[in-house]
Amino acid sequence: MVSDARGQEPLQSTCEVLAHRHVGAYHLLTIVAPEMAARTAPGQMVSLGVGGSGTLLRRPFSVAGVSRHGPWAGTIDIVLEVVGEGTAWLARRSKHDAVDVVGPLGRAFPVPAQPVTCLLVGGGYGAAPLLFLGERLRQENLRVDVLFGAANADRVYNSIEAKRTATAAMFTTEDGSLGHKGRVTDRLDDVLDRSGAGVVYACGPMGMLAAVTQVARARRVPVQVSVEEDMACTTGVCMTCVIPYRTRDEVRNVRACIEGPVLDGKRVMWDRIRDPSMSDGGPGGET
Amino acid sequence: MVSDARGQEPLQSTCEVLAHRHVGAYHLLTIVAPEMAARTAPGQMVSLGVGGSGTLLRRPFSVAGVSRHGPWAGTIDIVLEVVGEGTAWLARRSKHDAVDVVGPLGRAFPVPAQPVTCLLVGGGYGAAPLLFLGERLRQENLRVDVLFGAANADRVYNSIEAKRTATAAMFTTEDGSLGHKGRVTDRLDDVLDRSGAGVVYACGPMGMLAAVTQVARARRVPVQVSVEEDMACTTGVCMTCVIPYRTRDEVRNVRACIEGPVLDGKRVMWDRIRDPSMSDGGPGGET
Amino acid sequence: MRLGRLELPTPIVTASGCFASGREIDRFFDISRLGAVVAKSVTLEPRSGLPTPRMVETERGMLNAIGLQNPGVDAWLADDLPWLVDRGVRPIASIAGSTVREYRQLAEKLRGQPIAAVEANISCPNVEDRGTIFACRPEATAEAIGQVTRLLGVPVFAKLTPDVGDIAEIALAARDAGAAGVSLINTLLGMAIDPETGETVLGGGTGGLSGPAIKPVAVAAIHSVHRADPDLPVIGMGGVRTVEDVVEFVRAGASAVAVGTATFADPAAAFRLVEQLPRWLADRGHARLCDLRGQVSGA
Amino acid sequence: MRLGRLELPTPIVTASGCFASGREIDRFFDISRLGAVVAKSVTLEPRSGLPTPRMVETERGMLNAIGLQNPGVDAWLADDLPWLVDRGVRPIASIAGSTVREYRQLAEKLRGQPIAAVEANISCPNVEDRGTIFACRPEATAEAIGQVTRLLGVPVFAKLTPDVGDIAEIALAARDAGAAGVSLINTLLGMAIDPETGETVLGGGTGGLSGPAIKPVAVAAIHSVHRADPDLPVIGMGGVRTVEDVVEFVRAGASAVAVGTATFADPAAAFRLVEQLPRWLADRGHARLCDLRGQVSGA
Ligand SMILES: Cc1cc2nc3c(=O)[nH]c(=O)nc-3n(C[C@H](O)[C@H](O)[C@H](O)COP(=O)(O)OP(=O)(O)OC[C@H]3O[C@@H](n4cnc5c(N)ncnc54)[C@H](O)[C@@H]3O)c2cc1C
Ligand SMILES: Cc1cc2nc3c(=O)[nH]c(=O)nc-3n(C[C@H](O)[C@H](O)[C@H](O)COP(=O)(O)OP(=O)(O)OC[C@H]3O[C@@H](n4cnc5c(N)ncnc54)[C@H](O)[C@@H]3O)c2cc1C
Ligand SMILES: Cc1cc2nc3c(=O)[nH]c(=O)nc-3n(C[C@H](O)[C@H](O)[C@H](O)COP(=O)(O)O)c2cc1C
Ligand SMILES: Cc1cc2nc3c(=O)[nH]c(=O)nc-3n(C[C@H](O)[C@H](O)[C@H](O)COP(=O)(O)O)c2cc1C
Ligand code: FES
Ligand code: FES
Repeated sequence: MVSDARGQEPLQSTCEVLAHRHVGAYHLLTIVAPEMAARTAPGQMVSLGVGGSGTLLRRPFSVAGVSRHGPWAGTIDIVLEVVGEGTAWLARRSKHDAVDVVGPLGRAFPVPAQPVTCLLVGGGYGAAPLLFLGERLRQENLRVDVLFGAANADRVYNSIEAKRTATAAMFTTEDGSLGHKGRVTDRLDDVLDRSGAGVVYACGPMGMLAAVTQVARARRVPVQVSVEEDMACTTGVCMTCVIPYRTRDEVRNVRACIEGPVLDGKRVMWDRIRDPSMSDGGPGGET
Repeated sequence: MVSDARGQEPLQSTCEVLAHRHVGAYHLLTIVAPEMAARTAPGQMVSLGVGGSGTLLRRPFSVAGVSRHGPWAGTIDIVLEVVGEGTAWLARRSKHDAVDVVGPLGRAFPVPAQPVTCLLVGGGYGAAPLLFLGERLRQENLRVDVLFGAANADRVYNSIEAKRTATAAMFTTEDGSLGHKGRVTDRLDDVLDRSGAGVVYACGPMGMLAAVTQVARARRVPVQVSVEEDMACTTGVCMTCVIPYRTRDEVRNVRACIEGPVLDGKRVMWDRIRDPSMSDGGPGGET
Repeated sequence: MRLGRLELPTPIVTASGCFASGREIDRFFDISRLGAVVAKSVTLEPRSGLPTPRMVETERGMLNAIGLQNPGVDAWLADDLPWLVDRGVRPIASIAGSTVREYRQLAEKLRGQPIAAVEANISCPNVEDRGTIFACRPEATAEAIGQVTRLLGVPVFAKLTPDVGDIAEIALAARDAGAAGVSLINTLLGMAIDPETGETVLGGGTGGLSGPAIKPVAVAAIHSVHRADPDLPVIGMGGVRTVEDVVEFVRAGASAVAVGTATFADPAAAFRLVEQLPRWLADRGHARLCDLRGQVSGA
Repeated sequence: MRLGRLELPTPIVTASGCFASGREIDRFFDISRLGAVVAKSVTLEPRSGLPTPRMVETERGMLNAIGLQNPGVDAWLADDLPWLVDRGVRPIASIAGSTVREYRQLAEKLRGQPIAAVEANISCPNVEDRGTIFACRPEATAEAIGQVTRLLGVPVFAKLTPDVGDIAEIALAARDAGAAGVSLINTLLGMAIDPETGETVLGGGTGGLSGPAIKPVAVAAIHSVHRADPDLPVIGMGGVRTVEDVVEFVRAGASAVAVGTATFADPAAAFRLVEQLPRWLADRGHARLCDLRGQVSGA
C-alpha cells in the first residue's frame, strides 16, 4: 500500500549553527548542512556530538525540516526538548557555534502510492518531524490531517504551522490548555471516522505509538511509527537500540537507528519491548 | 634563627571572582574571600575546585597577595600560568564567576626574628608569592633584595613591583630579554656577596630550589623553599604530595600540602625526590 | 542504619587512606557527625611508601600509588586513635600485612583497643605466595581473616579487591573465616604511561584506580555479594560522590557507604552526604534508608 | 606492524561488537584502510540477545548488555564474511561459546574460511562450570583455546576479561594451549541501579563497562602480559580514543590496537587514528611504531 522509502547514505560533518529559536517549550536549532539537507527525507534523523560535558555518546534527533536553497545553502532543523545533560548542552549552542552532525540516518516515512488521506498523530516533540512529513505529503497533493497532543499548550509543537499544513487539525492537552483535554488516543477513533484516513503516521512516546497502532490495527488502516530506544552509536554498530519486529516469518530485533526509526507499527511486537522473558542473551555482563 | 610560622586553620567557601587581569604571561585572579584573606600568611596556598571539565581534583596555588580592607572586604590574589585543563578552566573565569576555594593551606614562610637582609629568589610564577612575602618583610622593616628569573621577560612576574619592593633587584632570563642572560642560580653567589643576605627565600621549579639550597648551604645561609609536588587533595589526607625530609634524627616523607609547601631547604633530601630506590612501598598497585 | 552489630547514626563513613588521621578534615567539619572513620591502613612497621609521582588523574578517576605510607600500628594506637576517641568519633582501624603472620600480629596489637571495628585490608600482595593478592584467593582470604577474627572481639570487615573473577566467592570465604562483613571495593589495578617519554606516570609503575570511573564496578560487586548472602553486612565504596550514589549503593546491598576520592575534590564531601541524605529520603517518603537495602528489581 | 604472523599496514583494528558487520561504518570511510576488522562475536545459533535498555552512560564510560545478539556463525559466513573479503578488508572472526564443545564446533565452521585470524572471545560464561567465565580460570582457558587452535590454520587470539587476579597467568595458559596471541581487554563487569525506582538500568541487570574510564585498567593488563612474555602478540583495547592512547598501548606492549566505544561517539574514530598515527610518529622522529612496543621505563 505504501511504497518503501529508504534515505540515502549518511555523512558526517562539523556544521555551523545558523539560528537558535524557542518554539513553545522547545528549542529549534537550524544547522548549516547543505549535503545532508539535500538527501534527508522526513522521518530520518541526525545524531549530534555533545562535547564539553562529561558525556560520551551522540544524541539522536528527528529532522524537523530542511531548507535546500536560500542564501545559506541547505540547512536542517532540529527541535529539541531539554531532558538531560546532552540536550542541555545543545540548548546552549547559539549562532556560529559548531556541532558535529551525522546524518541522515535511518528509514524515512514511506509516502503512499495511492491518493489517500494521511493522518499525522504526534506527541510532544514527535509532532516536529511529522510537520516535515506533512509538507512533503502536501507536495504530493495528498490530504493531510493532524492530531497532536502534549501535556500542555506549550508542549504542543507549533500548532499554528500544524493548522496551516493540515486540512483538519485537532489538538489534545492533558491539562486542557489547548484543544481537547486528554490524550491523542482518546480522540483517535473519532478523528479517523471523520477524516477517513488511509494511512496513519505516528511519532511520540512509545506508549502512545503502541496505542495508536492498536486503533489502526482494529480499523485495518496502515500505520507507520517512528520509534525511540536508547542509542549508543546511532549508526548501526552497537546493537543497543533494538525493537522486536516481525519480518516475513521471523521475529527479529531490528536496530531502531538504521532499520528504523520508522517502522511498520503492526510489525512491532509492542508487548515484547523491554520484556525480560524474551531474552536469549547470556547472563548479565555479556556484551 | 628564623621564627616558625604556621598559618591558621583553613576554610572552604564558594567565592566570587572580583577581577581577572593579565600580567605578562600570567593570569592574576582576585577572589573575594574576606575570612581567608584575614588569616593567610605569605607562602601559604589555596586550592581551587575546577569544574565543568573532565577533571576531578583541586588545583593548588600559592597566594600572591591579600587585601584585607577596602570596599570589597578582603580578597586574595592568585597568579596562574596555564599549563593544562585545570588552569585553562580557571583562566576562563571572569568577574562574578564563582570558584570553590579552600585555604589558607600549609606552612607560611617564617619571618626572621633578627634584622637581617632577606633575599627572595623566584622562578617564573614562583616570584608571585615572594612579592607577597616581600611586602610582609618590609612591614617588619627588613631589607629585601630580589633575584627573579624566567625563560623570558614576559614570564618574569611583575618586575616593576619587584623593583618597588626590593632594595636591590636583579633579573635573569634565558633569552636575555630582561636582565642577565641565564638562570638565577648563575647569579646567586654574586647577589649573595653583594647583599650579604641573612636568609634566602626561594620559590620556583624544583631543580632551581635544589640549586639555590646548595649555594645557601655552602655559604651557611638559612634557606626556606616553597616546594611543588603533584597534589590530589591539597588538604593532607591522600599522601600523594610527599617530600623526603630530615626532621630531628629521622627522614620522613612530609606532605607538601600541609607540612609544606614552605620547608627548610637544607632538610629536604633533594636527591631522594622521585628516586625509586628509596621506596619501601609494596609492589605496584598498592594504595 | 545497622552495620552488623554496629548501630550507626548515619551510614556515611570514610574510605581508608582517604581521610588520613581524621584531624586534617576535622578542620573543615565536625567529623564526629560521620557514621564512623575508617583510618588509613597501618602496617606492623612504619612505611615511607613509594616514590612520587604518586597520583595521576585519569578520565573521571585517578590512579594512586602511595605504597601504604603510614606511621605503623604502634604510632597509630599511640597518637591517632586516642585523638579519634577523644573527638567522639567511632574509629574503625584498618590493617594491612604482607604475610598471614603479620595480620595476626596486627590483630594482637589491636586487641582491647577502643575501636568499633577492624577493616582487614587484604587487597595486599602476599609475599609468601609470589606476591598474589590475598583477596584474589579464597584460601589466602580465609587464612588472613581467620587470624584476625580469632583474636578480636570487635567486628572484622574484609576489604576486597574487585580484580577477581567472582568476588562473592571471596566474600563468602571471608565470612566463613569469621568476618562480620566485607568492604567493597578497593581500587582496580591500573597504569598510565607517558606516550612521549615512555615513563610510567606513577613512581610505583602501576597504581590503584578510584573515583567516579569505577562506580559501576563497585555497584556490581556489592550486588553480587549481597545476592550471595543478603545477611552479610557490606561497607560499599568506589566513586561515591552524591546522595544518589549512596542510595544506589544501598539498593545494591551496602549497609554503610564510604567516601574516598570525593574527599580530595571537596574536603566536606562526606559531611554534605550526612546532611543531605535524610532530606532526600524524607522527600520521597522513605522512613529509613535501611528499608532500601538490597531493594533492586530487574537483576 | 607485525601481529604475530600477520603483517598489518596499520596497527589500528576494530574491537569486536563495536563495528557490526563492517558495512555500517564503510558508509563513513573506506574500512579497507584499517589493519583488520574484528567482527562481532558469533555463536553457533543465532541469538536475539537481552531486552532493552541495553546501554547506559557512566562517567566517561558506558555499560552495555547486548547479550551477544548475532545472526549465528552460518549467517556470518554466508553474508558478512564474503562482503568483507570483497571489500578488501582483512577479516578477523570472533567466536563465543557456552561450552568447550561449542568452541570446537565454531572452529570447525571457520576451518578453511578466508579469514586472517580468529579471536576467541572466552570472556563468556561456561555453562558447564556454574557460569564461571572461561577466561577466569587457566584450565578452562586452555581447554577452550586448545579446541580452537587444534582445528585452525590461522592465528588464534584469546580475548580475555580483566576481571581476574592475574591476567598474565591466563594469557600464558592461552599461549600454552596454542593461542598465537591475546586480545586485552574485554569489558569490566559493572552495574547501574536507578536510585529512585530501584530498577537496574540495564535490561540484563549487569553489563560490561567500556570507554575511557577503563583505559588505565587496559594499560596495566597489557603491560602485565607483555612483561610475562614479551614475544606474545597482543591486541590492545579499552578506552582508546586518541593517537596518544594508541602509543601508550603500544608502549605497554600492544602489537595492534583496537577501537571500540570511541566509534560510537565518532563513526570515523578508527580512521582518524589510521591517518594521524604516521604523522605523530614522524613529528617525533620515530621511524616505526613497532620500535616503541614495550618501550616503558619506571615500571
Ligand atoms: C529516533 C529518535 C529520535 C529522536 N528525536 C528527538 C527530537 O526530535 N527531539 C528531541 O528533543 N528528542 C528526540 N529524541 C530523544 C533524544 O535523543 C533524547 O532526549 C536525548 O538523547 C537525551 O539526551 P540527554 O543527554 O539530554 O539526556 P540523558 O537522559 O542525560 O541521556 C542519558 C543517555 O540516555 C540516552 N537517552 C535518553 N533518552 C533517550 C531517548 N529518548 N532516545 C535515545 N536515547 C536516549 C542518551 O542518548 C544518553 O546516552 C529522539 C530519540 C530517538 C531515538
Ligand atoms: C604548593 C604549590 C603552589 C603552586 N602555586 C602555583 C601558582 O602560584 N601559580 C601557578 O600557576 N601554579 C602553581 N602551582 C602549580 C599548579 O598547581 C599546577 O600548574 C596546576 O595544578 C596544573 O593543573 P592543570 O589542570 O592545568 O594541569 P594538568 O597538567 O592537566 O594537571 C594534571 C594533574 O597534575 C597535577 N599537577 C600538574 N602540575 C602540578 C604541579 N606543578 N603541582 C601540583 N600538581 C600538579 C594537577 O593537579 C592535576 O591533578 C602550584 C603547585 C603547588 C604544589
Ligand atoms: C590515595 C588513596 C589511598 C588509599 N589507601 C588505602 C588504604 O590504605 N587502605 C585501603 O584499604 N584502601 C585504600 N584506598 C582505597 C579506598 O579506601 C577505596 O576503597 C577506593 O579508593 C575506592 O573508593 P573511592 O572511589 O571513593 O575512592 C586508597 C585510595 C586512595 C585513592
Ligand atoms: C556494545 C558493545 C558490544 C561488544 N560486543 C563484544 C563482542 O561481541 N565480543 C567481544 O569479544 N567483545 C565485545 N565488546 C568488547 C569490546 O570489543 C572491547 O573489548 C571493550 O569494549 C573495550 O574497548 P573500548 O573501551 O574501546 O570499547 C563489546 C563492547 C561494547 C561496548
Ligand atoms: S544505536 Fe547502535 S545500533 Fe542503533
Ligand atoms: S595533596 Fe593530599 S596529602 Fe598533600
